[in-house]
Amino acid sequence: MFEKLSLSLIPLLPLLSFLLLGLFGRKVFKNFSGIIGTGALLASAGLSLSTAYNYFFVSGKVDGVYQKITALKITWLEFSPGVSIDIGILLDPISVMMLVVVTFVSLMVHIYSLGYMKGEERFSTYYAFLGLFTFSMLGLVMSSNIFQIYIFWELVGVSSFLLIGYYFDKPSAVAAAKKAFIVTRFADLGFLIGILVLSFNAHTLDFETLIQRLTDPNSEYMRSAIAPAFLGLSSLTWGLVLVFIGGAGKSAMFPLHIWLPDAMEGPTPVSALIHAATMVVAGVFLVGRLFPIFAISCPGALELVAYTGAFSALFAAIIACTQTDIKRVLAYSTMSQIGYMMFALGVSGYGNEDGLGYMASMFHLFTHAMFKALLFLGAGAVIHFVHSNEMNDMGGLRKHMPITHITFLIACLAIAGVPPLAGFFSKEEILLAAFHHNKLIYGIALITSGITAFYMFRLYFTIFWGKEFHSHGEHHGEGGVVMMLPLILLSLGAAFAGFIPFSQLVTSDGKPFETVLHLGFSIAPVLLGLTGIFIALRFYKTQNDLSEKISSSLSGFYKSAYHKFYIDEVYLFITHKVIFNLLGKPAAWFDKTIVDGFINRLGSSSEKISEETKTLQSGQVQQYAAYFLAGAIGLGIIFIYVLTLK
Amino acid sequence: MTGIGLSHILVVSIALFFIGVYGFLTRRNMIMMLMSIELILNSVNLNFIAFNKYLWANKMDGLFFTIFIIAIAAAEAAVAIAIIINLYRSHKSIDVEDASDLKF
Amino acid sequence: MNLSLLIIIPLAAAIAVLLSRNGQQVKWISFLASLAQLGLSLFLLSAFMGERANGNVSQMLFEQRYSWFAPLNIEYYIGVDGISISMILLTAFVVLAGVLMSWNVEKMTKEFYFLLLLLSLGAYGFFISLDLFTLFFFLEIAVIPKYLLIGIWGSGNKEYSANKLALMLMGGSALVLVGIFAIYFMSGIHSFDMVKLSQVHIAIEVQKIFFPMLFVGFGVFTAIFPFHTWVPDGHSSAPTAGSMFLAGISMKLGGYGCLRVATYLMPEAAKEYAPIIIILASIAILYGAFATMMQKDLKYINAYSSVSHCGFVLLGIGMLTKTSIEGAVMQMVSHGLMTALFFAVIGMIYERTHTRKVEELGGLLKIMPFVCSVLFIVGLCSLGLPGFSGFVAEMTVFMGSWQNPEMFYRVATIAACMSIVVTAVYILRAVGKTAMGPITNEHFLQLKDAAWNERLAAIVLLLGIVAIGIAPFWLSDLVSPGAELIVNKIAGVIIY
Amino acid sequence: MMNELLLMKSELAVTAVIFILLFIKINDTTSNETVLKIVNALLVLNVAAGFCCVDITGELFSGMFKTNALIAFEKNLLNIGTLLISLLSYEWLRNHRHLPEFFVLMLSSLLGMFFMISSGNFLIFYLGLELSTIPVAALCNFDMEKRQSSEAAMKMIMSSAFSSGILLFGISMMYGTTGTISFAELPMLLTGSPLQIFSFILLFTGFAFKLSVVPFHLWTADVYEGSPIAVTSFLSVISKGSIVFIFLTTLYKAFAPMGEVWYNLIFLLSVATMIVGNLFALRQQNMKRFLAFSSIAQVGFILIGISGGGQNGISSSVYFVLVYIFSNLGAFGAVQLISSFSGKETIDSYKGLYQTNPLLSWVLTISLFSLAGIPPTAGFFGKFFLLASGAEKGNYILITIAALNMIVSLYYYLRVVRAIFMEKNEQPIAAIQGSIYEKAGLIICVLGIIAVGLYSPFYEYIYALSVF
Amino acid sequence: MTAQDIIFYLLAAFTLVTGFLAVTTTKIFRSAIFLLFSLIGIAGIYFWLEYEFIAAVQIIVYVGGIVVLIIFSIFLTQEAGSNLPDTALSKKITGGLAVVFGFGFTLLQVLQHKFIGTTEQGIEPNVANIGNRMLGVNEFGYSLPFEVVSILLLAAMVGCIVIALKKPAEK
Repeated sequence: MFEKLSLSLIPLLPLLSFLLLGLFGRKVFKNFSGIIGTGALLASAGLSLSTAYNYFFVSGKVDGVYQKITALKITWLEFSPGVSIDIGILLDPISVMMLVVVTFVSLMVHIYSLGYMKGEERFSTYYAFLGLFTFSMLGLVMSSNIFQIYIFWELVGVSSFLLIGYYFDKPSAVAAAKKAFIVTRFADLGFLIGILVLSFNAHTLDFETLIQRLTDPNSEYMRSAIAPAFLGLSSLTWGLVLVFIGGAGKSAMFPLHIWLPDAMEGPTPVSALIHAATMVVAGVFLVGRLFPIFAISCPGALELVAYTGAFSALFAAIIACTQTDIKRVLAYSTMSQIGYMMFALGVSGYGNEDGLGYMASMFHLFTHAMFKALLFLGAGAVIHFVHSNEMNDMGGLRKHMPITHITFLIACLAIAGVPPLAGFFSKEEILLAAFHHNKLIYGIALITSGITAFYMFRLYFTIFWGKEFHSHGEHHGEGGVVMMLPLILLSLGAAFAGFIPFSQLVTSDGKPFETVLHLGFSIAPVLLGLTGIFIALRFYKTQNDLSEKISSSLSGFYKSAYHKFYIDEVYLFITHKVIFNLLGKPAAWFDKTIVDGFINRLGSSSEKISEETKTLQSGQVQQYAAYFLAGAIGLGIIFIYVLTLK
Repeated sequence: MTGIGLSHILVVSIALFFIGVYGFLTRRNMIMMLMSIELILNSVNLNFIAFNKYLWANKMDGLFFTIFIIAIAAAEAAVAIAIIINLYRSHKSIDVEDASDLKF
Repeated sequence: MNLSLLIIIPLAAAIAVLLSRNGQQVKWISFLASLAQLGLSLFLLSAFMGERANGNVSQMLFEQRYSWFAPLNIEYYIGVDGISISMILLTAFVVLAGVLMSWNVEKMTKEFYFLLLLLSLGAYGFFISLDLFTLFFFLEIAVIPKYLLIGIWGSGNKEYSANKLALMLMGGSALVLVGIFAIYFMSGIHSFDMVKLSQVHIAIEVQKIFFPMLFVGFGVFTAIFPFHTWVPDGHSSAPTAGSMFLAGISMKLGGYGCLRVATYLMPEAAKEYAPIIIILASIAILYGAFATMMQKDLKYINAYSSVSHCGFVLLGIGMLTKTSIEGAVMQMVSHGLMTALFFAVIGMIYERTHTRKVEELGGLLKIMPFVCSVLFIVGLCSLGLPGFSGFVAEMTVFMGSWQNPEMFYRVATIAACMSIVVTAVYILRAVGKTAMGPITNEHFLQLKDAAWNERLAAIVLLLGIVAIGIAPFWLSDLVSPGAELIVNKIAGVIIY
Repeated sequence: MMNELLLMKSELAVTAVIFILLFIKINDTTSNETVLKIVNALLVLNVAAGFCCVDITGELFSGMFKTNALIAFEKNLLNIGTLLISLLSYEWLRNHRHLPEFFVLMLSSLLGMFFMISSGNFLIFYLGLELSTIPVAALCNFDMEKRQSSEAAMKMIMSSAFSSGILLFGISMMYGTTGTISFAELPMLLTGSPLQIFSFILLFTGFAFKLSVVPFHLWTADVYEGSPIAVTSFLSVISKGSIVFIFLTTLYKAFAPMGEVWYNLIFLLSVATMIVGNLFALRQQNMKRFLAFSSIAQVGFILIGISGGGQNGISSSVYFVLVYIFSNLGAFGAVQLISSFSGKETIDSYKGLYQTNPLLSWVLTISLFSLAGIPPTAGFFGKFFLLASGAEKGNYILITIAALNMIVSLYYYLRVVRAIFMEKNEQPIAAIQGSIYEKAGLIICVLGIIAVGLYSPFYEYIYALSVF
Repeated sequence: MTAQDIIFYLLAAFTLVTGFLAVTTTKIFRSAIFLLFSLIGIAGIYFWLEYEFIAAVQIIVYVGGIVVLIIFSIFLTQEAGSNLPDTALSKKITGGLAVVFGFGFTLLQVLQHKFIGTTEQGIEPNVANIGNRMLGVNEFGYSLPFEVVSILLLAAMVGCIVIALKKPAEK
């Protein structure tokens, strides 16, 4: 039914491309490394698509329920009986969907990069890293074991590190890469401990067993898990919260988001792939993966997910309005959209219509991948053209790059939630779920959607309209077919993905259900979106000083938003002042002076004693004789009087 | 017959012993130190003889010990004096406190 | 399979080195010998697995036993189980790489290789010994070559470091000596035979006094806090191969001893003292990591990080669960390979740039891609990236540690887990600054990438690292019966 | 009759050598080289003679003199040591004006030790002790033109005279309280009264003095430094070895009833000896003085072995003496060679020695490692067995102190190694070409250091002998 | 108190006083003479104890040999030795204290001890008995020590000659 070989090939092909290009790329395959990488991915994408088709439409559904199919399972490392890391492939709706998303976007990026990265010195290295990333990401989504997901989680992190730091001679890129890695690593600490907690309680690391054991209220595992463990919370809650922290780190949720904007130092296609469409949604995927446990056994943890997501969505949206670096705007937008997905999960219930939020979240994940990748690739084309990331350096580009312009516009409309583009459908579902579940979150979401429309169109107008672009020097147009083809394909996705009947395919419990679109309900968000677009149009379509006026009238708020609410500074303070100065330096000092000093003191003091006592050896025979006599008599006294006393 | 017993002689010998020790510890002249050694040895001899006489007259161990001690004392004194004379040649002194190049 | 070959080959090679006429001969002899040794170790592995597959379940395999000092029941008694084999493999890998990395030693080549071989001999002997006397004998044999290697071929404040190292390690072995005597006389059987000793019960009072001695004594070798200070100085002053051996092999002697001798023979005391061990190990892990953050010299960075990493070994042992002990052993193997490779890379960089100061380095990736790629890999391994050995080992330790449900163990585990973040910070700082960023010195541009011997050395070690990282199950299968035996002993199940 | 002669074969052999040398001296025309050839040949014969008919056990002169396989073995050890000293001091001896006398005195001293080891009563013991001491005092003065040499000799004779005075006082009291001077009768007559304890302690100081046990050690370093190296090595190896042997016999047999007293005494003194010896060795610059203090520390270890008692105590101590002979003579031999060719004796002047004299450096290093107890040298085994013997009594405090002291001692041994191998020197000691004798001596030492440890039958042989 | 007692006390006092003077007089020659007297006093005690042979040996060896040797050596080293600066007071005091303390301690031990002698018939310490035993090889024979001592004396002689011999003039 599901060929182990073909399934395994999906991740292994990119890995193969990584190994080939990484080991021999610079010498042997110098000229066709891009082709190799893209070819591998093409095959992989083909396989994923056929798998998806097979799963969704041929054999995945049994009795109307999409099954979880463990297609492959190899015991990789056994800790104790039952608790082992297995490397396996788990097929269920979300993993199959993710397979498609990852391979598709990755393929687009591979193709796009053929043009974008042409002439780079480390071209094959770049493709190698892309291959590595794709492999890791595929491994992540197919994981059948919570530890497997952690493994690929880390690998994804490191590929992200490598790709952000691709321009390694740029100090800012290096710094950004490190930051991304360390911040996510910090979050992964939570994930790791979460795994330890969950696995200890459930005595398994296998997802299926884990979920089954921790959702069955009568199981003994459950009893131990829900007993209060620490600070009044049960160990289950702790485990889930810690796992969520891991997810929040990868998905750039507040307050672990600080790495994401900086990560834009990487090549733009990388941003599209990793920091927009795939890796950053891993957190959402993770929560989705464990969703039954969250929803059934521990609603409290789910609340946390909801509020974190909602806050992050709004927070990022506000910052996005003030940024001037085109990629940073997109980065904050990404964060905001992931916030949407998160809280959508947070407001969801389990099973049937209750699981609307879950479905919506996954839906949004899917559509967001399309339009956000499109946005990034478009931005990449612009940057490629302008040689700058700054919005101020752009303007009026619509004439110079028409295809980019159109596709970018489609993406903007999609993200703004204008019907009938993809974003509209997924966002409506989310808002609906939020509305049913939590009005506060619904409100935040509504406001955010307005702001989203505003900053996206701010971006759009500034780039493609506004002041006229004066080309100085040479420009090489929009890039060749290889760069335009992905844009076009993705824009098709952004335009029409909304029509996919997601609730038929991806649901919380695998059972399809019907969703209805309430037109009345859609009015408010659409109107808000249009308002945002209109304001942006008013401000930025032509050059004027309205925006400055507004921003100066809100100067305090604007400034803090512009400075990303000083979160970075807080982190800097904590890391440098607190950790370095209060932990690192004292530790180093303690080591040098106390521990080492003690050992050295031991040596020097014995030499000192030796020096002090040297007068015992005075060279005077008579003194020697005196000691001799004293020794003899003294020993006599000791042995006659002292030692016989007892 | 007589009121003088072993202990009297032992007192004498111990006193002599410590007189010798005192001389050895305080006199700076090496020859004087040597003389003090002779006193020490004599006190030991006296011990042996006294023990032999008063306690263990059935064997003559103490007596022979004394004889051999006397012989060895002579040999020791001879070698010591030779060394002292040699030292005197190089140091131009027989003050024991002067002979302390070797120390610490 | 004749285990004595493991000692005979280095010995013969060492003698051949002494008799050889020029440096070239010396190098090739050493290289071939260590290659042969690696082959032998792999053969041993397969033979061992074969025996096990055939259902041979005796505790130790390939035993050999000759009476040595009969009046004291001292025997030359050797044999292996999975744990020792993994250590032997580690040694074989590191020695081969070390020999290759020393190809450019021109000063007193003969002596250098002689000492290297002697050191490896000590390590092999230690790992196969089943007699405490033999074990102690080889333990001490392995100390003085290190002293000379550092003192003669080292750099920086080498005499001081060499002295400190030799004295602290000897201090450790002095404690071990006392402990061994106690076991010998107090066990009531007047035997140094570890297998026999493991089957008798040593009075708990005796254990309580002498377990700390043994554990700390071996612990000094494996940088137990606060006796770790020889590590940074010793490693940083040592020549490349010296550091590799020191961190890769020598520190493992301690861990192995803690496990095989201290914990195995005195299980009750091990249980009794476990909290202290855990506290010390956690301190070492975190404190080592934080101290590393402040270091500016690449070798110091790796040395302090070794303190931190070896803390995992002790933590694993202290936790006393099968998984954690298994993890400790895996961590030993992993850390040995990894840190040896790290030092090898640092050596390569130092040999070219003549500096190890992180600030003075930069952008080397462009100039020497091979070296820097390896640096990256080893850095990533050090911070526990999956696919490399470090991850597997650390995770096993964590999983094992978490099995103790009390809060104390939990806190210690979490503290240990925290080090993975700190590790990431300092590794990325060091690696990032060295390999990435702008080139800091014009003169770097003329430098060449790794030579064949360096490449080979790096590949040899990488093979080991990746072999564990990709397929940890073989190591885990190898180690776990041994770990289980120890845990059973602790749990009071005595297997005769 | 033949049998009785065989019992004293070692003594007779040495006496014969002494008389041959006296005849040579009277002849006084032979050159030093020839004399040395003859002497060495005689000493080799002497050693060889020692090894035939080793299994003879018996008494002579109604128990005053006795021998058994162990004692014969001990004598052989001393013979070997003497031969080695003669070989190693070749360069120095070659230029000495009083060569035959040197050997006459040294062999007389050796003879004294033989009598001492074989002694069955206090009288012979005392005579042997004096015979072994007085000639050595004269020998100390054999660097005729050196001031320090006569000073050393003076210190030697004065201290030993004083010590023997106290020893004699102890013996006299012991005699007074027990009525015997025979070792064999003593155990039955000991009552453990305070006076006996006191006289035992006085007696003990006599041993302690010769063995350089703290606080009776103070003469050691001065005498070692001032004396010719050949004499120093004789004092530190042969003389100490002989005292160890007789110490074992007297303590384990004659004073067996006072076991607790001497055990505690040795415990106290060995701790003090190790610590003081090590502390003082720490800062010595002169190699001879350095070795003197280190040998004091070694004595502390030997005491631990002795404290063990029983077969282990004897065998480990005797074995250690065997090891010690090779190790210390190896070190002294190297120092001797360097000193007689370059006149340098300080550790600082050894810097860079390896560059010019690699083989000699290795010899010295191996010897020092053996002294420090580093495997695979014999010193490791020696110390291990000593400590094992001590540990048998269960006194782990003592063992721990000893083990920690090993670190301190390692520190200063490494100082020399460091100077030789690691430190740079503008003018290192020039390459030294020793004669065949010295080479032979050093080779024997190194072989001994390596083989005696690794090849266990040596120890097993000694262990088998170590029974009463 | 019998006459014998009085003689003993006189002898003892004589020995001790002259002995004490011998180690305290500043004039070295005088000190040698006091030593001589003290040794004679001891010989007197031997006489008193009826050990005539030992008394004779004492006089011959000590008075005739050792003291003469000492006096000769005093002559040989006279220019330096006759007038040494006096010993530091501190040294005298510490030495004196040590000695007094040691004396007291030893005396205490000795006097506290109950000496128990043999009840067997004693042997007359006459020359015939001594001579027989000195050269006897059977039980109670002392020929071995005799031989040892002779070697010792030989060695001492050799040593003395080598050391004390004046160096030949340098060529």
